[in-house]
Amino acid sequence: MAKEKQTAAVIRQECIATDIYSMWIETSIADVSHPGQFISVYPKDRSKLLPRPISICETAPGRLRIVYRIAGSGTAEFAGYKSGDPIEILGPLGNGFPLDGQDALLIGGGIGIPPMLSLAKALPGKKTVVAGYKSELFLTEDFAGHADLWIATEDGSSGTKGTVLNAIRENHLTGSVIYACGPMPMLKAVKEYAIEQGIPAWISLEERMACGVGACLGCVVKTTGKDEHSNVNNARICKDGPVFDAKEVDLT
Amino acid sequence: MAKEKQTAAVIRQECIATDIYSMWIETSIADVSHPGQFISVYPKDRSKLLPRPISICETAPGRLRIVYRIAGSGTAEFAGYKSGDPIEILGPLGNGFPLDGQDALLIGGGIGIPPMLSLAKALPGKKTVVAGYKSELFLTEDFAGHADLWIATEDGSSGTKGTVLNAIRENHLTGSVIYACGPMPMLKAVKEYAIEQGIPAWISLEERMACGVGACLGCVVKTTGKDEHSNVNNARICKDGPVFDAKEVDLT
Amino acid sequence: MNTQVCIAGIPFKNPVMTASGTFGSGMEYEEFVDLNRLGAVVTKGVSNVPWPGNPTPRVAETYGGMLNAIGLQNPGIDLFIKRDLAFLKKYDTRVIVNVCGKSVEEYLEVVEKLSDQDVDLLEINVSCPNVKEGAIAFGQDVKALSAITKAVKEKAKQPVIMKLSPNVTDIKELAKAAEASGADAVSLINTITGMKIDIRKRCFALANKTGGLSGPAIKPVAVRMVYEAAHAVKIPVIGMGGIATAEDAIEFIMAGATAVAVGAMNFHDPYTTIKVIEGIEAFMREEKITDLESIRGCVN
Amino acid sequence: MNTQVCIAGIPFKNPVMTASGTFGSGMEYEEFVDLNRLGAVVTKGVSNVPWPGNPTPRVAETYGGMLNAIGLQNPGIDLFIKRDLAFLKKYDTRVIVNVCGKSVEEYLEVVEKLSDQDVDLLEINVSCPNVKEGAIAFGQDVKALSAITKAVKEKAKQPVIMKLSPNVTDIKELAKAAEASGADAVSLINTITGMKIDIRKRCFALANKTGGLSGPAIKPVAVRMVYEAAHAVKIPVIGMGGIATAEDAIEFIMAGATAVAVGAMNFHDPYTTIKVIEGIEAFMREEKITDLESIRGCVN
Repeated sequence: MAKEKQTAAVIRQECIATDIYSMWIETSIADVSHPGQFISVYPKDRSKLLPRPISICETAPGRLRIVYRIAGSGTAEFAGYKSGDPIEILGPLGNGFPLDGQDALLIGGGIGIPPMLSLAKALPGKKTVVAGYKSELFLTEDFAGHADLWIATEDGSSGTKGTVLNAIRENHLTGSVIYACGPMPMLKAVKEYAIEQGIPAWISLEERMACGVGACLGCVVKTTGKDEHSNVNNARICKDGPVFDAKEVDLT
Repeated sequence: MAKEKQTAAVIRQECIATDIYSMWIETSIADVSHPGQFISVYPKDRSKLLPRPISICETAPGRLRIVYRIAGSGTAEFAGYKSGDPIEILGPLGNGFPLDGQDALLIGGGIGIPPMLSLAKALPGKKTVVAGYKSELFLTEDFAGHADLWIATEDGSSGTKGTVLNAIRENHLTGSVIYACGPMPMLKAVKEYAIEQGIPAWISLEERMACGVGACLGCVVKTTGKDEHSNVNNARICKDGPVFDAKEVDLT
Repeated sequence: MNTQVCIAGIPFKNPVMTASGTFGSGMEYEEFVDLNRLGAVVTKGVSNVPWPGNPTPRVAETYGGMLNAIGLQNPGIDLFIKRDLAFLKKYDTRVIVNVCGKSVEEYLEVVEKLSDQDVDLLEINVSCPNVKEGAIAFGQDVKALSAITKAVKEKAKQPVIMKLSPNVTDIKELAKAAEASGADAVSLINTITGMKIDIRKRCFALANKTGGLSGPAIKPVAVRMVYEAAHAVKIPVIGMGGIATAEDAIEFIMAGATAVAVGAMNFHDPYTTIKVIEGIEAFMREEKITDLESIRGCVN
Repeated sequence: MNTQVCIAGIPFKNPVMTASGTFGSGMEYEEFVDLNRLGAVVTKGVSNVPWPGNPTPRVAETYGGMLNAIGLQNPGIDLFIKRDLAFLKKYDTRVIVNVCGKSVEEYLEVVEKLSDQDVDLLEINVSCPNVKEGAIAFGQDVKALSAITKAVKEKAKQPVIMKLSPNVTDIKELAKAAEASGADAVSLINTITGMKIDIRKRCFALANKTGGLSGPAIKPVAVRMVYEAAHAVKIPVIGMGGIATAEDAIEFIMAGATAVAVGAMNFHDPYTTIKVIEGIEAFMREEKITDLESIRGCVN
């Protein structure tokens, strides 16, 4: 799993929902990556020097897929890439999800849904995916054959009206382990729910990053225990994470 | 002759000598420009904010041609443009050559040769062009039918070995007015020659520029008389020039 | 929608000005910009007599910015009044004249000659890094800044803006000194002193060796200093330093600036001022802001 | 070809170091960079006890640069010695430990604990803009800088580099004070204090409000200050600030730097240090330079 910065090639890209893009990239990083890991993508715009961390949605031999939202002019640049265009990436980064879960409940919110796809494909046994959207759906068909999919939308246009937690409760969904990725309010609610239900939960965090490899200490999260690296209850999301045992991180 | 900054389109581009590129651009600026004027070309690389001033080589209705040398990463970027690519330009800039000369001697050195082409095409009567190169020739065929062409090369591989002045003396070239563009040592020699021969001379200067329109006072040249704008014997090359009466500028 | 701002009792139709030295007196930009739409034209610095400025090269490109060492070349106050002020009179915009000098007396001579002129405010340049005497020396020392501010205020018939240098340890002290000495406003930042070396030719990129760094590269420093100054004084702060877009301008306003100025980016895009003005209006519509004043200094 | 440089009598195989805080202790970069090829690893700042640093967000992107307000998070000197220095011992490179503290006593505690360690030089961080006490306060005042330099020199068993802040009116005064107080070298520049505001969310981009600006955007300021410092003192100057390429490194050397450090660009490209080393060698070949020393300070 040696990390590498490389100029890879875009295989194809499509817009799969408003401001949401799916891009397949030809890269050797695909073959050494693990569900829940991410790559750093570097804009070509030379006024922007920091990479954008983007989670790996799924992989195939020699290629990986990212699904990301346009959040600024850096990701807007990526959205303009065409087949054959070069793309600067560094990866694979982070620890990824532990894959020993059975009867897993996978919870994704918005742009936290994509990493759940590779996880759903990699986990053994029964898998239930709960995906939360504002309104417009994406990636729903990709889960077919890999997991049971339940949907929540804020406006109620599909599935349960409300949050992923509403969908879980309404449909009496459960599992023996939870995996979650999404916005902080969702992660807080998932953590609370997991504790309440006594289910172990792995959550994937995000934060502004600079180096992406654990050197700059830009993207830390408070931890309940003193982690070995920082010696001060500050784990690095890019290196020690992005996946943490929900009990071990302080989300307040 | 209103100046405009616009996104124009590259019609075609070719490399015509080592590091020398010829680019035709589709732009309305072509129709209001004058021989000896220049355009500012803006790199897309957002780390580079200042334009590159490039003289107009020739024009046709709705299109103009620039011939430039790769001098750094900004011009290297331009050299990569393909047919149909957008190009950011501002122009037409500067005053251009006066066109009332008869029996004109046009002297170009290196990348100062291109503006001589539009001048040769625009001037009435007999025209003699003297073009000085290091070794490799370019644009020589373009002058056919517009002027008699004499060549000087530093290594003697074509024409007179030495400078444009060597070629002028060796071939007893003369004229009733001189127009010149090229490196400073050449311009100094031309000015000296013109004074010695009592021939009026118009020379085109270059200097590091920022605004290109006469506001920043970055690109001044010392003048022998107090010019009206600066009130301090400092003419603006981008606005009051780039073409000056050789007698009126101090090239020391 | 109200984009009007007020400095020293004088209303400006909008907060967008030109930074001194980047727009001449507007003559070279009138083909690109309707000067009537600007909040104000701030002229290039003018001194008591014509100044020749520095040798060339005077400008150099840097990463995300540029260095300049023009050295305050200007035609002197007499020609300036006759030509530049006469030109600006044609336009419905505020006129702020930037004043420079090598001694207090030289500044005062210009200030006096402007006293009966159609000028809305004076901006006193005590922060140009590119001339040997005067200028920045007044802007890096609290005592010198106080003295020149008081002297100018005594003579000036127009409100006085002191233009501050970022090349200081503590901008708050300088802003407070200007305020305490009677300045009606402060403007900042002037350029940050920088240097570029041509490693192939083994020489300085600028004939003056050093120059003033401007452009988007320095914006974070400018925003920080505007924020610090705006929290240190009660007089208005005019913010500048790398403004390229309306978003940049709003960043300065949220940091506490009453008005803003577009500088080096005029060279990159002569339409920048107008784009910033239109962009501020668009932002206000999107964010349902009826009065620009309501977001000034809102982040603190 | 000789790329060796010498600081305080200690030879370095080449002049390329890592800037403190941008490279950890090298552990995170060893998969990208053969640490044996570096002139030196300069570690992230270490204090007497573990420091938690600032809340997040701690980093923000700016035009051609970045802001950081990590706040000197570090595991404390004891774990640092046990883990980080043990790690670095495996490599054939110089080790420079960056030392931080909130009081002279805290600095001295770290210096003493390092006295019997396998460390080549100490770099005393008196210029971090992101912690409330100590740090930059020592680096913006001649008296405070002199006092801490003397105190450290008295205790230190290794040569001492004072890392200077650019957030000062006159870098020459600070460099001279460090030299007069016994410093073996100075390194500069640390980051320039900056700020970024998120105008949509109406909040600071950094939890700490301000942060330190680094990256190519600030290179002209860094080159100028290195030039000024190198001409003000006789001790070696280690230059840094926005170095992205070998050309940048050579620019600092021609300005007078004995060695250089790669900082924020490690984040943009983890191979930057090696590319700079190889690029310097290529430049020397092209320009027929046999000894790097021959071009140091050649532009003046």
